[in-house]
Amino acid sequence: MNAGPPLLEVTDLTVDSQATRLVRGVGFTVGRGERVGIIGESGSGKSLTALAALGLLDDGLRAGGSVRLAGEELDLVSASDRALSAIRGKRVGMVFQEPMSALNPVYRLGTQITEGIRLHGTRPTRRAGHEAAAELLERLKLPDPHRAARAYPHQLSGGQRQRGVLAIALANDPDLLICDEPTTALDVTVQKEITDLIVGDSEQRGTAVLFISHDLALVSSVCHRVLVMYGGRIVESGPVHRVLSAPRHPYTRALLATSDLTPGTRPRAIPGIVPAPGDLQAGCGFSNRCALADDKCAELPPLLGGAEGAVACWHHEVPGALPGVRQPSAPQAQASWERPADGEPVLSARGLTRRYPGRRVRRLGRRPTVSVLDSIDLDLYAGQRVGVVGESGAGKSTLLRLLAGLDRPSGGRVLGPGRPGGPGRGAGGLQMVFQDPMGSLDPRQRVRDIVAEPLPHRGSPAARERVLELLAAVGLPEEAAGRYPHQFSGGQRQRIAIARALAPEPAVLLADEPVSALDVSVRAQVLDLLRTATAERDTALCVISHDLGVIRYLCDTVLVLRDGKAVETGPVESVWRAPKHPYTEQLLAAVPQLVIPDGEGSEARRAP
Amino acid sequence: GSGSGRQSGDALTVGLVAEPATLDFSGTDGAAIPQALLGNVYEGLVRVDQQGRIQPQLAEKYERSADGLTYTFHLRKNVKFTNGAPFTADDAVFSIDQVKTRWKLKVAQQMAVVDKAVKVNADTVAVTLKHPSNNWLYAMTSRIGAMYSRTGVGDLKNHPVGTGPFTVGSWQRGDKLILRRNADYWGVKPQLNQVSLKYFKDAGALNNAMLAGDVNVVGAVQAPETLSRFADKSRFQVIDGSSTAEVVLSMNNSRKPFIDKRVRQAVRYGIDHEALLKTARFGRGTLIGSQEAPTDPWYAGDSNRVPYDPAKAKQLVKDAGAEGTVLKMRIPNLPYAVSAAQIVKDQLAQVGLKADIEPLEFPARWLSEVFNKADYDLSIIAHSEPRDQWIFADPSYYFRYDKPAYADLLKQADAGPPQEESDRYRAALRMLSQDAAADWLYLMPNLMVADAKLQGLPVNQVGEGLEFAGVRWSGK
Amino acid sequence: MKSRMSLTIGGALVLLLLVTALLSLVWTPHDASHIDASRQLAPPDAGHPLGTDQFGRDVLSRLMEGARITVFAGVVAVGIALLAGVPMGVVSGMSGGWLDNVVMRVSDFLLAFPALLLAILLAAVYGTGTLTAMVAIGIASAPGFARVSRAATLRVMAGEYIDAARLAGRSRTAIAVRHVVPNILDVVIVQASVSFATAVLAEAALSYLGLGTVPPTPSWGRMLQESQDLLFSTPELCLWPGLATAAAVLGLNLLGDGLRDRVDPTLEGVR
Amino acid sequence: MYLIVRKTLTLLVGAFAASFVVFCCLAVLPGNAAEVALGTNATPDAVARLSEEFGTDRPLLTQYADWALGLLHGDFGTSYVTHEPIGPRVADRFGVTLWLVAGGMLVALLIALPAGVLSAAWHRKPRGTLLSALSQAGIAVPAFLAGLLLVYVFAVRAGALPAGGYVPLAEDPGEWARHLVLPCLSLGLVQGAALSRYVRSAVLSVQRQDYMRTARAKGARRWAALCRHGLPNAAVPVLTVLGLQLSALLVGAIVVERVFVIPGLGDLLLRAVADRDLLLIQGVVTVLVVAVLVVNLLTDVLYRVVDPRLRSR
Ligand SMILES: Nc1ncnc2c1ncn2[C@@H]1O[C@H](COP(=O)(O)OP(=O)(O)OP(=O)(O)O)[C@@H](O)[C@H]1O
Ligand SMILES: Nc1ncnc2c1ncn2[C@@H]1O[C@H](COP(=O)(O)OP(=O)(O)OP(=O)(O)O)[C@@H](O)[C@H]1O
Ligand SMILES: [Mg+2]
Ligand SMILES: [Mg+2]
Repeated sequence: MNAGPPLLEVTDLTVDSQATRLVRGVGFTVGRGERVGIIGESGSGKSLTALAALGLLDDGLRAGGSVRLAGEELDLVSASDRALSAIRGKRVGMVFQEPMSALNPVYRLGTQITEGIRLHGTRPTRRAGHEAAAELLERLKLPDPHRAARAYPHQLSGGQRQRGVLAIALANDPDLLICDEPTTALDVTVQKEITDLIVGDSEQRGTAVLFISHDLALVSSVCHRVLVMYGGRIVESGPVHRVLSAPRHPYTRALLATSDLTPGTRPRAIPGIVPAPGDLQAGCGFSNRCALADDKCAELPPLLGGAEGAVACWHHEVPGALPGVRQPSAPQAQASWERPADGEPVLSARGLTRRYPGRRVRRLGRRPTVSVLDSIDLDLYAGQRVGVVGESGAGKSTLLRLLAGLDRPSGGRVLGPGRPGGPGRGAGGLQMVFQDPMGSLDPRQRVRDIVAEPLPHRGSPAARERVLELLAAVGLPEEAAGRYPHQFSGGQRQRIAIARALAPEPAVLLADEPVSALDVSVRAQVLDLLRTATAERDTALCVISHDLGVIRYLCDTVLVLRDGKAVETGPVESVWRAPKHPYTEQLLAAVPQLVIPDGEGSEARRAP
Repeated sequence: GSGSGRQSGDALTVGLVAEPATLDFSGTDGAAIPQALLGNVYEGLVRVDQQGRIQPQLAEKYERSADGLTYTFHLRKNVKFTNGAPFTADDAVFSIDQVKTRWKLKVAQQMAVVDKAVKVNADTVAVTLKHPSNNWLYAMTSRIGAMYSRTGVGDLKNHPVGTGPFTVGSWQRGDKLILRRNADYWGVKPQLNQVSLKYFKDAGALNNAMLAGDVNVVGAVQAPETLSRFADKSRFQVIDGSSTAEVVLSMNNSRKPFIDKRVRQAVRYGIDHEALLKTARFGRGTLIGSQEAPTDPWYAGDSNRVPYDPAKAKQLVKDAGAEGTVLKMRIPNLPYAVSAAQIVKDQLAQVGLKADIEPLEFPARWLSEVFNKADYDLSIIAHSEPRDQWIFADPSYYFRYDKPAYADLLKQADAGPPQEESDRYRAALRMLSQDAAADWLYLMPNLMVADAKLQGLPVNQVGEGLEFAGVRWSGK
Repeated sequence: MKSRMSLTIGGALVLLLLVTALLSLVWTPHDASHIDASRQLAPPDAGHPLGTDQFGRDVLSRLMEGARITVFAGVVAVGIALLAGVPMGVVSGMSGGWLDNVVMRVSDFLLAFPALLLAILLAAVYGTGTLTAMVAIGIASAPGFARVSRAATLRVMAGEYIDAARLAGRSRTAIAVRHVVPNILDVVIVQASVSFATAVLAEAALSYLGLGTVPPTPSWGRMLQESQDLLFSTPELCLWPGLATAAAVLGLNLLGDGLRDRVDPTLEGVR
Repeated sequence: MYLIVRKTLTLLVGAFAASFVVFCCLAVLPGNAAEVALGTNATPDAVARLSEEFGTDRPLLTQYADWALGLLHGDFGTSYVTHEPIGPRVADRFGVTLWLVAGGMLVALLIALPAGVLSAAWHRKPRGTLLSALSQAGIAVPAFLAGLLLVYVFAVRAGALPAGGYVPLAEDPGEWARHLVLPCLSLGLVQGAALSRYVRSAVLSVQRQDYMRTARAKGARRWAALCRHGLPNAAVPVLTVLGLQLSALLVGAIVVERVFVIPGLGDLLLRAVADRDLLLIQGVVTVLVVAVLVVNLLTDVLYRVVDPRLRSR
């Protein structure tokens, strides 16, 4: 932003493990008060770049190149631990991804905040320290900051913890704040509060921010400038609006395309997967996934450019179609948007309630009960796709588990597959796709056994036949049947899980956050698959997602949950356009949108 | 502690391996109690000397009547119990009666021969026997002859009261028993004012304690192979005396195959006793051929031994049709028995007998199953009591050796004139040997290691007590 | 890299132990319990590469046969612990509620019960012997297995693939057999290798106390105990069984460590 | 409070259950106290008379009930064999073993903490590998062998310390300490080696935690972060192992008591079993079980001290 020497200057930064080079020569600057974002798929080297800048790499990794901070004599890459520790926390603060694990569970939040202050010279008394911590927390808009300062991390919610981590990072008013995926683990509403705080603080105090995220929309709403990383290199950089509105690198274009989940269109996924650092081919790392690639790409393209940013691609001037990305197909028929209400629902829940014993108020007293889910009614018709949204802890997963019969309701009942009076769990039954693609597959079983598990005659030739059929249907090669889950990428694993769920031709398919663990590029593939597979068989689908974009893309009906109660329900598009309940409004407002001032047809910065 | 262990003037620390369960040998069996107390705390009317001869002790002198039925003991005057009470004829009568009426142990049966003990006057006691017995007077040197105070038997298990040169100072169970000099002792006062008997569970630990100077005497060397550690003559002396502990390879005479004398003889011929003594005991010990010890007056030297003759043994086994018989060798889990058993097993295998070793928990399980129920074929244990040839005369004893002729011989030796006693015993023991009632592997040596400056330790273990009255530090 | 090294060294040592034990079944240089009074404590020579012991027995042959007892001891102890502990842990972890409570209290109780007392009692009732001693050790190590496999089962049960299996209509037994057991196996293997090592040491300790292997069977523990008195005059007699024990224990621990590290990446590295 | 009450109840039930199981086991033991006391001098008549005197001829349940009722009044009963009150005797011996175990634990911790932490901190360096190799080697040594070697070096060769025995603390504190050094060392060395493996893996896994990175991002130096943030968190798994190891330590103590001729609980137990002194065995076992359970309770309490997450449960 400002003229003058940059605050942080990274030149030719490399990170090596014993086996391979993980970061391959990264150079960029961050000016005073400037907010710079780094985006890229998982494994592209974003975190390592940030960690290397502060000398916080794991013992097994070595950094090369140079990192300079304005006003310091040292090169941070080669500086000693002692010298670096004077800078860390004082001039540079850092916020990490996981708010729970980033705080030490055995110390009170206040103690952890004051520790940051005490480590840099000032030795506040216990009381003064507590005051300082509380003040900081208040600045971060934490209600009842004194109580929060006295609390242990496990007594705080995710958002409160993340504010605590932010408070630690900001304790000494650093010049630079590095945030590595600071909000991925949080709810949309909380996410918005946190990013607002970061932006606000940066604006007020002139703190520079290096903001790492895989969420383009988020970066666009926070940063001035953005760096796109792929395979340990920066492939494109420039002002946010330029990069997002007129991406030059094929990879950037592809990323943008996959992030766009416009309802009624097919998503445009990047073919192939991010190669492991060791498998990266010479020259342009993206060339094997790039439609524009030719012989020239075997040579490493330099990162070149001017005021409007730089790009590392031999073909960045080729305009037009997105390389390597399928053309959007024609919007699907709107046939299933509305359902006749008079048909028989395949699954129906009435007055579904779930209570848990709460915390004892008095010793030896009776445990109170806490209602996690309160009288939910839900009908699911064949071919209908219902999305469930709500903030964390709203009871979404609980609802789904009750529908699936994995948990027993405290009140109300579910009629449908697998229940008395409903069809069994096999054909025409109920199946589920889970959030964690790895966790939902038994690591000790081969894919063929996994997929065959819900089939009635597991060992039979017919079942074997069916498995291959299903694998083909989800786009996996035949030889995948003999492999184990860990030999697949995240997206492929979720395909396996979907194949398993589809195996007995269920009448109802439930999905609990099926794409939240996946990269944007793969997310699109999986969503597409879910959508087509259920559409083909008229399967009823019920999906949970905290990502409203996903719900809007996938579903026709939406159910908004808050504190275990259904606050709003109706067709997706009408709820989207005209939310009736204030909570729904709030939820929608928090969804980050791509902010492209003069971009090609993006409708808004943020929903109003 | 080490302070008390190292030579400190008048104190002595003796390391032993078997700790008594109580201090009352009238109700509890085992060698450990008399070893600690007899001759030290308790004294009898008579005692046995290092050569195995009977000598007067609390009786100044005694007379045997011509018919051998009456013994008159003239008691020493001015003898006091450690509880202050004087030792009188009443105490002697009381002690003898107690054995007859109250003792539960089988050894007490040796007192059964007494018809009555009467006080003649304050210093004279007359004991009348039911029939003449040579053995009785000898038995009076053992624990059954110990003289108790009529007023000192309240807590025998923990507070023994006797007339001896020492008195029980303190007893830390599991650790040590401390004897203190009896200041009022009637005889020559011991030089030592304190003797600590320190009990070790583990022989190796005892040796280490000796080497480290924590004890002055290893009261019983368990593993002779360790003697090489005490080769330094300037620090240690090794005492290698004789004992009365016959290590008997017992055979169950009432069961096949040992009901057949030929098999029993085969065992005796088939065992190379010299090799056994060499490997199991590093050659320390005496080879014997019957239930006898060199300190017995009737000891017959090597004449009862049988030569090692595996061929003959094999033949005998074959003749008896006992080839390949599997024998239950149920031994106590004591180191010497375990060592010997391995050799016996190996040697018997070479003459066609297969022995399976089964170590039994000692004492409880061995006593219960082998000793009391005689459920065994072969066993190995040391019979340590002096002059215990009578055990073969009792058909219910675990040897189950039932030979009235032997019992008769013993009876005659006991009841006959004293001058014929030895000859008769010799004949009896010869019969025992020829009949192969058991096999005698060896006689335990009385093996001790002591500080080189110690003098007066008893060399032979003849009676039941380990006496310290005569022990001195040289140069004092 | 280091884990590969542990795995290689540990595997090699354990293999050596197994091969020696098997070989001793068909061949040893000499009869391991043959006593030869003329060769007492002979120094090593061509016929007896490690010399002879105080009974004139060949030390190498005894060492080889001892490997057999070591393997036997470990297998019995670990086998019992495994068969008792793992089902306890799995049932407990899968069922939760009062059953879990009862099973865990029983295991706590076993844990509090001194292993040695168990060994003494069993020895008193059934007679001393490797088998009884190892049964005692096995029973005593069962709670460890129960705890470890319960914890692992809880982790597995929290996994979504268990829910998937339930939705697939699998019975509880099928889930236990097909999903839970294979997935806790790694933890159990590590525990087993460590317990195996513990059992080898326990055999030695119990033999030292006279509660272990029955002579003349040459277990390493017994050899140590028998040569203890000669530790300072003929130290090599103690050295060989001592080294063998140490090598076996080391091998098993390394193998366990290696396996653990080996198993780790497939669980964690591939998320 | 509630926790302590509940745990104590479990503890009491556990102790009585244990003693009952032991009593039943003893019922099937061959041999009895009277037989042992009479030894080779037994006659069936004498055994019967002595059994009557001991009270061991009564039905087993009666004996147990008597004992249990006595225990409720804090009375451990009187030994059959020695006629001594059992309570003071067991307490006496327990004190000895307690010192031994506590000393052993101390040695183990003094070895395990630095060795485990350092080998974790240096786990990529040769020194770290060396340290863990040493600890592996340490585990592989049987405790009694370690004891024998220590005795040889320090007592026999150097004569600096006694080879065995025990002097009560009240009698002579200096001697007491001198007599405990070698036993505690041989107990602690082996346990320490084993413990250091657990410390190492706990510290290793703690090192990977995000809060360690947070601490360093605050400006804490590597070692400062490890000590202030790593160790308290590594304490929980280590505590668990410590609790579990206590059992091992008690067994180890019995062997060490044997090597060093220490009149401890193990020695008493062996003796009591050998004598078939039923009530004495009962007393020892009850004390051992209670000791282990109390340690479990203490670890539970310590967990809560160390980890605030567990406090609210
Ligand atoms: N300690 C390490 N040792 C070896 N390889 C590592 C290490 N840490 C990270 N890597 C590898 O380096 C590459 C880049 O990792 P990095 O954490 O920077 O990715 P990222 O862009 O932050 O991805 P994400 O979005 O998943 O956080 C990945 O392939 C990763 O597997
Ligand atoms: N076993 C349980 N015992 C007690 N409370 C529980 C239990 N399981 C869930 N809860 C509580 O129920 C509430 C709803 O949980 P649920 O998992 O359904 O939320 P969610 O909407 O899926 O949240 P997220 O988006 O974080 O997954 C939460 O407050 C949670 O703490
Ligand atoms: Mg990252
Ligand atoms: Mg959820």
